[in-house]
Amino acid sequence: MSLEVKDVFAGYYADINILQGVSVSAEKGRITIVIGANGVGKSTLFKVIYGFLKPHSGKIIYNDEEITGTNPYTISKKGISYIPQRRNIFPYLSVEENWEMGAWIFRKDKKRMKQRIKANYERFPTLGSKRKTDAGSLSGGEQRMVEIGRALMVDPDLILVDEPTAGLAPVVAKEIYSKLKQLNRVENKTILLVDQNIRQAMKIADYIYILELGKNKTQGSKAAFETDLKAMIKDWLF
Amino acid sequence: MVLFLAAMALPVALDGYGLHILIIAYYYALLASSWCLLAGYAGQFSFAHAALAAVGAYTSALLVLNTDISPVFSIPIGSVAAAGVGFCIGFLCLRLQGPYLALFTIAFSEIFRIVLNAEYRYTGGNFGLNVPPLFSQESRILYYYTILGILILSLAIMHKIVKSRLGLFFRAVREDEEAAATLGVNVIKYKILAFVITSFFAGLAGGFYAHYVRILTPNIIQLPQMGLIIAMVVIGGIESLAGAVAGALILQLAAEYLRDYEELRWVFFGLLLVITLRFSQNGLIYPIYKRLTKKSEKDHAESD
Amino acid sequence: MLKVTKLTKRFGGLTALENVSFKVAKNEILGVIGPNGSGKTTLINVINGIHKPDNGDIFFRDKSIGRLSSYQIAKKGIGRTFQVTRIFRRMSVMENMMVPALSISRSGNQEALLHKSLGILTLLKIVHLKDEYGRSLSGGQHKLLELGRVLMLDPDLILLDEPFAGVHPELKADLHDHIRKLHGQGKTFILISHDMHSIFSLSQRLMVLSSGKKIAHGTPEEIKQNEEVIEAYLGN
Amino acid sequence: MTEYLLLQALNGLIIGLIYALMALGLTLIFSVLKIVNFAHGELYMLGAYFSYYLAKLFGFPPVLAVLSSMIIVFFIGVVIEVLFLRPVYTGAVERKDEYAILITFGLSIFLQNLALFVFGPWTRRSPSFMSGTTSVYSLSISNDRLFVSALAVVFMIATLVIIGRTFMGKGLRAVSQDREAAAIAGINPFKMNLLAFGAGSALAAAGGALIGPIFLIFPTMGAMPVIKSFVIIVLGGMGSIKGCIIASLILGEAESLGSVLFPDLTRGLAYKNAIGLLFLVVVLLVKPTGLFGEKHVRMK
Repeated sequence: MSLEVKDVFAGYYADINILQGVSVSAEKGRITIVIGANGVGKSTLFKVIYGFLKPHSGKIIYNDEEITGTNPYTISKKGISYIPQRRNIFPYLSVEENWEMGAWIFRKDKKRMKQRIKANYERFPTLGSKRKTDAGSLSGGEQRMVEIGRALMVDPDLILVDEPTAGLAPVVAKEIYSKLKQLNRVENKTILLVDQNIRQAMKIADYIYILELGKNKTQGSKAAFETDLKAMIKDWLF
Repeated sequence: MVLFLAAMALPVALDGYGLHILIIAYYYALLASSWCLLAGYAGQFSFAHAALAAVGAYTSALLVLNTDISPVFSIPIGSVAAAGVGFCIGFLCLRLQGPYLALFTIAFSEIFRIVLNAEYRYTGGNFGLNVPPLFSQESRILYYYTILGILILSLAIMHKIVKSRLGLFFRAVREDEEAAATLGVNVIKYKILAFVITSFFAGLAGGFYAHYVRILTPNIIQLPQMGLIIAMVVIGGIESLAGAVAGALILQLAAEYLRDYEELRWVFFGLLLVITLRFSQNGLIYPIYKRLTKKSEKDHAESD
Repeated sequence: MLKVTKLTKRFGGLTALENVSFKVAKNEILGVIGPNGSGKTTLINVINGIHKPDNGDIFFRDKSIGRLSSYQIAKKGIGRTFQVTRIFRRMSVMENMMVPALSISRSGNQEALLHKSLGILTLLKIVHLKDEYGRSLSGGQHKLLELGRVLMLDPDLILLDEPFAGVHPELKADLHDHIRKLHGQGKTFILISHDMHSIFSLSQRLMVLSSGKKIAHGTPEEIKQNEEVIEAYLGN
Repeated sequence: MTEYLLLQALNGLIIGLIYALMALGLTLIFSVLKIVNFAHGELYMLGAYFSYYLAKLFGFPPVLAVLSSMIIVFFIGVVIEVLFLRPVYTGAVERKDEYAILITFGLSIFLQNLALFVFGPWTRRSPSFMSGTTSVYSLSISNDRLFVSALAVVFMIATLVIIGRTFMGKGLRAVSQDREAAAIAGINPFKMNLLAFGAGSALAAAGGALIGPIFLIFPTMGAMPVIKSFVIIVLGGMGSIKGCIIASLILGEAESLGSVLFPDLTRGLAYKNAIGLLFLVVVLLVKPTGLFGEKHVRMK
């Protein structure tokens, strides 16, 4: 067991719980996806895990250690990276500088930093020619790659990914999903993915959680859902 | 009521100097309370208030000097001029918020001060402008009652505004412009109106001041002047007219009382301002007053 | 009552609404659904004047309101609530209520308005909080106060943006009741919600947005059968 | 006439450099904390006094006095940040923009009066860095002015290198561009606040310490330069470092030459200070992002 979210209640007001008792776990080596209609609290879930929002109750446990309410800048040291939904590159830093920032917590170790940056260029060869370009002037898909690369700098065990392809063209989206899959299958990263692009996310998933209005609705391995996606959508939509 | 009677009776007990101190204190009280209406109620943190007082002061003074008009008429004209300038600032600053508004109003004040300095042929520049007095006889008591009257009347009007629809809209705009607009409040109109009204009172204070001290220099616009007004309002309580008035009176009188300590008193006031801001955003005087009145209400209830 | 024609709204390179047209009849509840980022909130923002449309127009009672400011639209009788409530925090509940009351009736009898707002607060069960500051209220109370504030405008059309998000089941049931009651009094609603049970049970007609486009409209039953809607929720 | 113009242009350059130093500090603070520091002029004043006393009383060599004074003011800045500005980021105050304006303005009043009380109202002059004058063709400039300009350039370049090239500097820029993303990357934004406010304060102090031997030192000496810095950061675009340097040089020249070219000399001198302010007003009204600004930032 890598990450465990246990019965979390959370929201921005004391009496308004966007999450109303959500439990999710991301098992080591798997791609776990969380889906549900918009507003069911998928992004809120990540904000809680990464310490941007303190839950009203419930626990977050990572590798047997409770990390509920830990600061975001401390959590990255524990081997968890986070790629939020909204654009979150440093637009006026170059691609390479963006990645250097991802190495902040081991900034003294230049050798390791160089290595990790090199690994990123291998993962994202298209960025090789743009190392000095301001990240803000890249295309949407390239910006996502910069973000994924930055999240990989610390060599995390677990990556939280929030709607990685929102607003991207379908072709680009496909590429991003294949990168995520590669990270999992080749580099053995554990991934917890929250997505609205159900069809694509399903393709790379190992285990699926479905939320409804801030609560768990169903969960199961991929095989359990694959047969009839449409029936599943209908089921939780209507 | 008690305060009012005391204010009416005070001249009997005071000498000329004491009266002078009070007159100046009332002048500041008018500036502070009108800035409180602008910043505390309407949420427009303008640094041009002292400059608007100067608009009133110089307009009135120059009118009297260059035409044969009596100060009785020129002071209101000066106030209207200040209101007009306030309108322009309000209109220009509609889109500016927070630090941008502060910077704009500081720049406006400085430019105005520089113009007053540079056009010394008309304004007397740094040497000062000799202004004819408001009254022909040398009587502090007359000035005292005049400014007291102006202050009380202005406060009554401002109090009325605060309690009215206008004051309610000022506060709604301060809290959330967009939400106020969706509830039918014409945000642009009330933002500008806040500048116009409060500038009028600033101009009124300035006009009286000019014809009382009888010498005007551009220094009345300097930032420390604005700092003093802000300190009075913040220490008094930024969301209360009474607090602002109390802040002005107390600070001004304390400054007099602590005269022997010279600069140290200003250090103390500066520190007080910073500490108030940091720890009690409702000011120092207002919460104390609230507590006292609450207590007396309770006593009242118990005795019933 | 409300007619929207070929509405388009862009933010920089992003097209939030594209050629959206629809009508809302008097005393109807129109539900709007769609995946995240489909332009639902933008639609409300444009109707109520927070954003100006780049193209197309909006007609309220056959008069164009597309170029009017928010406050003018409010005075014409369109009220709205916000997804994240926007209460005047340093004003009392009663003062919050009086802002719209006084904005529509300049000379209105203050006494009558106070009476009216007390009535609404009583209906919403928050009258005991009338002298509390907005900031000291809970999230659920904010939702109720916001609804109460809108009612003080006496609007014919009410736009509700995610009124049920995160609220207690009891409060949700209360909100349902309030909406039904107001509907019974002749009010028209546009309701955005991701709470499918609520929106299907309250709305008479539904409109589905996806990526800023209107992809379907019809009765709840029709929408449930619409393959395109399900496709939209599946992603590409 | 040309000689006079040239001399004025040179003076403009020197003044522009001092403005640039100060405004650089202000812009650094704004870009990271999103706060306009209205007490910046007082930090400049403190820098001048500390440097003066270190040189006069303790016999520090002038350059060392300048550096030490920067370090002292750095820590004063750190203390101010922790005590008064931290609440803006922890959610302890409700109206952040207004609080930040009033608290820094309040600090400026406090520090100014404290200086008046401690140092007295008299004017002073720091010991000179280098005596004599240098003549180039028919222009003669005091060595002090040359030295000060050189040192200002050195400080400026050092700042640019630190912000542009070092890891710490990139971290500062990262926080200024996206606070949340920086936190996700493991950067503690609170530490960066401290660093930015401290360094910004030290730059103001450098300006004050350098001006000491050329102009006079007195408690309200910061009042004018701070307004110039406001002009510069607005002109250059709030938070833009490149814009800040260009704008300071433009301002320095515009003032020096503008006053000369004004037909009526006495009024020309008087209006010198208004030129920049007019720039500020116009820029705020027409293009609030400034001439070189990257984006319009307002703290939420």
